[in-house]
This record gives sequence, structure tokens and C-alpha cells, in this order.
Amino acid sequence: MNRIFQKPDNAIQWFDPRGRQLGYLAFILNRITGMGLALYLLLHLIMLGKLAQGPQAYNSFIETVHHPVFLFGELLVIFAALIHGLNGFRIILNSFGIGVEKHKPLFTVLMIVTLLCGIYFAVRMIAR
Amino acid sequence: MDKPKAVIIGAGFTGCATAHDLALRGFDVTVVERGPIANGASGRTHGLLHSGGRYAVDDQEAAIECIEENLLLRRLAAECLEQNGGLFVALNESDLEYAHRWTQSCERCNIPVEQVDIKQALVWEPNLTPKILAAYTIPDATFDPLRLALTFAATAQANGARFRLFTEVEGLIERNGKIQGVRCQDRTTGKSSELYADCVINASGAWAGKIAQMAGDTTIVVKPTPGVMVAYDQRLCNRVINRLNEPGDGDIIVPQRRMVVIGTTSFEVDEVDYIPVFEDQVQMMRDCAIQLIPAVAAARQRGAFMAARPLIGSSTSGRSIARTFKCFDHQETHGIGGLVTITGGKATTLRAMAEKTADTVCAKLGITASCQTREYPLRSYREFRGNDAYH
Amino acid sequence: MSQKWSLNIEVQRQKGQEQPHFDRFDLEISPDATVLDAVEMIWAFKDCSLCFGHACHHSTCGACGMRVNGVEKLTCITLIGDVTQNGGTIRLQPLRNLPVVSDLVVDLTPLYHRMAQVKHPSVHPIEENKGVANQQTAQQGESDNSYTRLADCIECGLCISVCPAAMTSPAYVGPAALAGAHLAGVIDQQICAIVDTKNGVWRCHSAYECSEVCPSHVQPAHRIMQMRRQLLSQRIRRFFGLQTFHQRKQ
Amino acid sequence: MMNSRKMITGEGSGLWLLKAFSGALLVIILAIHLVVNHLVYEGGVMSWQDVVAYYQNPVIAGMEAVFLISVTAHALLGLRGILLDLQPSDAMLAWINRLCTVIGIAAIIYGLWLLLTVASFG
Repeated sequence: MNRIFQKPDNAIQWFDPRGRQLGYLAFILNRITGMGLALYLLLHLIMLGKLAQGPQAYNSFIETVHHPVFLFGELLVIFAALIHGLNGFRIILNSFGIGVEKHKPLFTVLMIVTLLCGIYFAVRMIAR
Repeated sequence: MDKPKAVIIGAGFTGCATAHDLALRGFDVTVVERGPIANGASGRTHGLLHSGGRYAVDDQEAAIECIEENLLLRRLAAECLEQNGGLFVALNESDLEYAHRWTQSCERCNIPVEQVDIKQALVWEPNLTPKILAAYTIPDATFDPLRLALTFAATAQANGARFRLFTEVEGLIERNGKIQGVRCQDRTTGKSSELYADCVINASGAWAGKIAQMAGDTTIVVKPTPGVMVAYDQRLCNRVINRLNEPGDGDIIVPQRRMVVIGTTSFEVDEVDYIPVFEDQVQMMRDCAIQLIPAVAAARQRGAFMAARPLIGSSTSGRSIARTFKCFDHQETHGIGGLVTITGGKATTLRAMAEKTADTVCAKLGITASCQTREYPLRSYREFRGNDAYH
Repeated sequence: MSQKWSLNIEVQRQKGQEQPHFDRFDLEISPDATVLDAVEMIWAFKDCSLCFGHACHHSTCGACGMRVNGVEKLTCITLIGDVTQNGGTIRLQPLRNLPVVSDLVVDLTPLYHRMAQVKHPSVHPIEENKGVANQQTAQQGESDNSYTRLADCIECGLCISVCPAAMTSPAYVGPAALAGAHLAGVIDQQICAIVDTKNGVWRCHSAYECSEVCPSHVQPAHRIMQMRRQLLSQRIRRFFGLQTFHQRKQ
Repeated sequence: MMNSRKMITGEGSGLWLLKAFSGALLVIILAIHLVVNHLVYEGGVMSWQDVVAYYQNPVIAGMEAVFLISVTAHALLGLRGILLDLQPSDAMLAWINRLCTVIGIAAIIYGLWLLLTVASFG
């Protein structure tokens, strides 16, 4: 009777999409991209510290970052930012009572925009 | 001074209401229920708070009980009720003939019935068939079955009663020709225990015969009389719509939340743990309901269910059995002490049944305490604290 | 008429302090029967120790919510044919985020208490919910405000079971009670102290899953969003020194 | 009964609004950022010299400062929101709040210092 099934250990269940609908998928994406972007922000701030160390330090750093692995990482960040930003935009609209009934088509449209923008950046990046 | 102890078997309408009544009379009450609250016939009702109109012609005793309790519950349990009244409507000549007898009977039973203009009835209930020949208003209402039981349980609990849910009675403890208590198993843990009481009250509805048999009394025959009810996913009326004729299959449409529930058929069974819903009956009820409200034809079926009314036995067929409840002191019927059985009745009369049972128990134990449930305000069903099994 | 299907039903069991595990039952049942019928048949014919919640069997009481193949359902109105196929499996689990009493039963009383706190009306005038039955009479100008009906929310707990915020945080007021507060109409100070907090509407992550599983037209997520709008506009009005919704009510 | 000039509001709505506004701001600034860096400046801002030159523009430097503050606030509020879901005790929450404040202020000071330093190279 006293076995409360709500506990921090359940956090892994946040990310279980089985049997869930589009809105839940949006939540999962939002949470994962949010955490990813926060981590990136931290790294990015540290990285930019190289700027203060003068041209040599920064430019040589940039050289290493040109490696395809980092470029792929950068693409991920762009995708994450697009997903998180546009989905966040949807949640703000909904919270002001706008488009609540249409939250699912809204999400679909925004994710198509995300995909198109993402592909555009990817193509440009590969072209370089 | 020790409180007299009572164990009630069954947490349906009767069990919960009896717990409330006895708790108010100063009893130490424990309710033992093998499932959750109102899981048997109590839960599976169309939720009609009878005005008594349905019984006025054939069973005036039941009709009078109904209207009295109806008026009381409107005041006491408003939280669980849609108090929109009801209509009795006539569709053919035979209905109109019946109407005359019916209005007279209602008058005799003090049921306020008023004939209304057909046009007015159709304004109130635009989905009603325009073919109606006459319409009468009557103080029917709709209740939420679980919440009605819970509101009594919550009040009983607030006054000290304990509810041991998911606890099945395995046997009665008998010594020197007197029932001393019950042996029961907590189904949530599998552990058995014994509960002692000055009086055991058998309020197990359709299963009352089985409990009585545990005490060796085979004289009580409960005829489980199931009926099919069908819920549709649109609220097609705001008042309860009754067919103005002899009680029959599919003669009532009860609005509830955003649904209507069509009731009901009536037949007899021997085994009551599982009764299937018969598809042909569902179809037949739908056809009957369409006669009253044609829009039912376009509504989607939301659920169909079956409940075994615990009617008091005789050899005649189900529907004509008197629906008034009966309270047996097994001392009188079979020389067994410490056991009272309450059975029969209907949801609308739950409080009256409890009063009668508590009277019987008090008389049996030589306790003078009068019934307070007519006036005592009921608590919100939301105050029910759940299972007291581990106290 | 309808042919019976043979199914494999997996039921999560838990007695006392033991760890949850699954029991399997073979069952012959019509696809037109409900999942609750299947559970009741298992109890009646296969294993009488099975505990499950149920009362009204027609979606008005909210006692029979379970997870059916991982999705929250009110089992009394969920048809077998809609959740599996002949020869298939149905996996039954109790709702999450509520205390488990035993097997498939959860204790719904914490939810009832929250609904009382937010003053969710169990019965309300019919007009308060637009678009219900009475439309036609309203058009005829004969609308009768005196009709009441039982509220949409049947307090079944399905929305709590799917809510990601409720999954880890018992203090979260939860979708049902937040929607209940919205239905209560006026957000008075007492309700405000419950809903306009970090454990209230602002905790919601807009996963909308509560609205997806709600069997009873409540759409809790939508109501939470509406309430956010109300609270925000109230806040903005106050910021600009305008009358709040509240003060106008006085 | 409701003499509610001062209504009881939890901390919820204020911080939520902050998160929403900073989020909205980020979407706008990021959009400008992406357009400028990837469409106007062909090839993107890459070398040290480019970056320093880029920050010479006061509008851009100002925008970057706003971006820095919003993104820090938004990220920390977001993380705090996730931690709130994990049901911290009141004492724990107080520590989370302090930690978030300290990290936020530190990050903003560091970022602004960096911005000014880089801009001063020019």
C-alpha cells in the first residue's frame, strides 16, 4: 500500500517512447537536445577562451576542429538547436493559449522546417 | 466501555451504507470486501435514482420506499447526482391505457407526477421521438455508482469504521451455535486472519446465499437476476426517459456525464462470478431505445455490461419478484446467532436498507441507539482514505 | 456470431512486499469483449487471487484504469480486438505514479484528495461545457440553465500514469488536478497557491500525453495550457497595474 | 474575501516566463546569427582575425552579449527544471538554486570579459 512508484530512479522512463504519441516524442527530443545543448554551451565557452590567448593558439585550435568528427558534431548541434528552438517556440505559443488544438500539426511542420534547414546546413558543410 | 463490534461482509451499496449507520450508532465497524468498493451489482447499474414511478403500479411498497429515499439522497449525496428529473413517455395506445393506472398509482405513492404538453417535452428533449403521445415529469435522477458508495464509505470511515478491501471471507467462526466472527484472507498479501465481532452482517448481495450457507443456513435463496445495460457515447437527453408501460426490457434511457445508458433486461443465472454480456440482448435494447430516442441509432456504443441484482428468491421468474429488501436474523430463520443477512433492494434504497439492518442488529444485541442517517450529512467521496487493511 | 480468439494474457502480479513479476494465462475470448472482461474471466476461472480495480463497467467510475500493452486504457471500454489480434498477447500492468495496492490495483485516493484541494466540481451546470447535448435547445432560445451533469473527469488516473513530470516527482500536482482546477472556473487564491507554483502548471512539459490517453474528454494538457494563458495574462495585467480577473470578480 | 492586491503566486510563473522569454530571444538571435555567419559571410567566421574583426561591430558585440546572458539563463533554468523533476528536498533545491546562480554569474562575467578582451584586440 505504501509502495510509491514515483521516484527519481524513474527518470529513465522519461525517454521511453513506446506506446506514446507525437507530443511525448517532442518532449523527449526537447529534453535530450536541451541537455546536449547545455553541455555544448559549456564546451563552447571554454573553447572560446582560446580567443583570448592570441591568434596562434586559436587558429591552431581551429585546425584541429576542422576534423570531420568535429564537423559532424557541429551538425548535431545545429540540428539540436533547431529542434529545441522551434519546439520551444511551439510550447511558448501553446502556453499563451495559441494553437493548443493544433499542437501536433504545428510540431510536424516545425520539424519539417528543422529537417530542411538542417539538410541545407549539412549540404553546405559537405560542400566546403 | 467497549463498543459493540460489527463485521460487515461486502462493500457494495448496502455494506457501505450499513457501515455508516452502525458507525453513527456507536459500533466498532469493520467492512470486509473481497474486491474494491462497489465491484458487484452496485457498481454495474445504469445509475438511475428511482423516483418510484417504475414500480408504482406493481409494487407500491417499493415505489414508496424509492420516492422517500430519492428525496433524502438528493439532499445528502448531491455531489454524486445529476438531479434533472425524468420523463415517462407514451408511444402507443397500450401505453396510454397504462398511463391512467400509472398516474393513479403514483398519486397513491406520493410520487409527484405531472403531465406536460408534448411540445414542451420535445423542447426539453429535442432528441425524443416526435411520435410521443403523452409525457409526464417525475423526479428521477442519475447517480454515479462508485461515488455514491464511496460517499457512504467515507462518512463511515470518518466515524471510525475500517474498510478491509481485497479481503475475502473464507469462513465464519462459529462457537456454540453463534457466529463469532469471520476468517478472511487479505488478497493483496495472501495472509489469512480472523476478525471477531458481536454481530456479522452479510451484505454480499448476489453472494448472500453462499455466505449464509457457510453458517449452515440454506433457507435463504438469493436469485441472482442479471440484466444487460448498454452505454452510448453521446448525451442524447438531460432527463431520464422512461417508457410509460409495464416494466420491460430496454424501457429506460439514463443520461450520465456525456453518455446515455440504456437499461435493462432481466433473466436468471446460478453462477454469478462471471456473467457474459449477450450480444442479442444488446441489440434488442438498442432497438427499444431507438423507439424512444431515434438518435441512439447513430450513437457509438461505449460499453455493455451485466450485473446480477440480488433479488430475493421464490420460484417465480425474475422481474416479478418483489424488489424490496429483506433483512434476516438467522437466529429466527435457522437458530444461528450472531449473523444478520441483508439482501434484495436496490441502489436508491441503500440508506433505508442500512437503517433496517442496523435496527435488526441493535434489537438483536439489545442496544438502544436510533438511526441518524436521515439527517446526518454525508462526507465527500473524495475523503475516502482507501484500504484500512493494515491498521 | 463472433468467433473467439485465443490469447496469451500477461498480468503483472505483486503481493505484499514481493517484486513484481508476470503471470501468463491462456484465454479464449471474443474480440468484441473488453479487456476488463478478460481480466474478470481470469479471476473467475483461472486465478481467484488476482486483484484488479473495477466498479461500473461503463466508463463512469474510473476504477479500472490499467496499462494495456504499455498504453494506459480504461479497460471497461477497451475492446480486445482493438489492442491485439487472434493468437496475440495482451500485457497488463497497473498504472504508474500511483501507489500499487496489489497486482493491477492502484490506490486512487491521493488523486481524489488533490481533486478536492483544487475544488474540482463533481457535478456542474451543463452549460459550462460547451458543445454538449443541449445545443439544439440553445438554438431555439429555450436553453435551460438548470440542468446539471456529472463532470467529465472520472478521476481514473490514466493521465498521471503517462505524465513524465509525475513519473519522478510526487509533489507535482498532476494533469488531472490541474485540469480540475481549470474546470473549477475561478482561480481563487487557494487554488492559485496550488496551481501557480513550481509544482503546478509551470512544471508541465507539454508532452500532451495526458490528453492522448484521457478516456473522458477532459484533455488535461489543453486545460493546463489554457490555465497558463490565464495566469500569464493575470500577471501581465497586474504588472501594468490593470485590474486582474480576480478583482473584477469581486 | 479576496482582497488580493498581492496574490499568492509561486516562483513558478516568474521563472517560467524568464525561461520562455530568454528562449524566444535565443531563437531570434540564433536565426540572425546563422543567417549572418552562414549566408552573408561566405564560409563562416573562422580565423582569429575574422573573429576579432567581427566583434568590432558594436551591434554584433551587443547582440552576442545579450545572447550570452539569455543562453546562460535559459540553460541553467532548463537544467534546474530537470532537477526539479527529480524531486529534490527543499534543502537540496536551495543548494541547486545557489549553484545555478553562482554558475550563471560566473559564466556571464567570464563571457563578457572574453567579449571585451577580444574586441580590444582590434
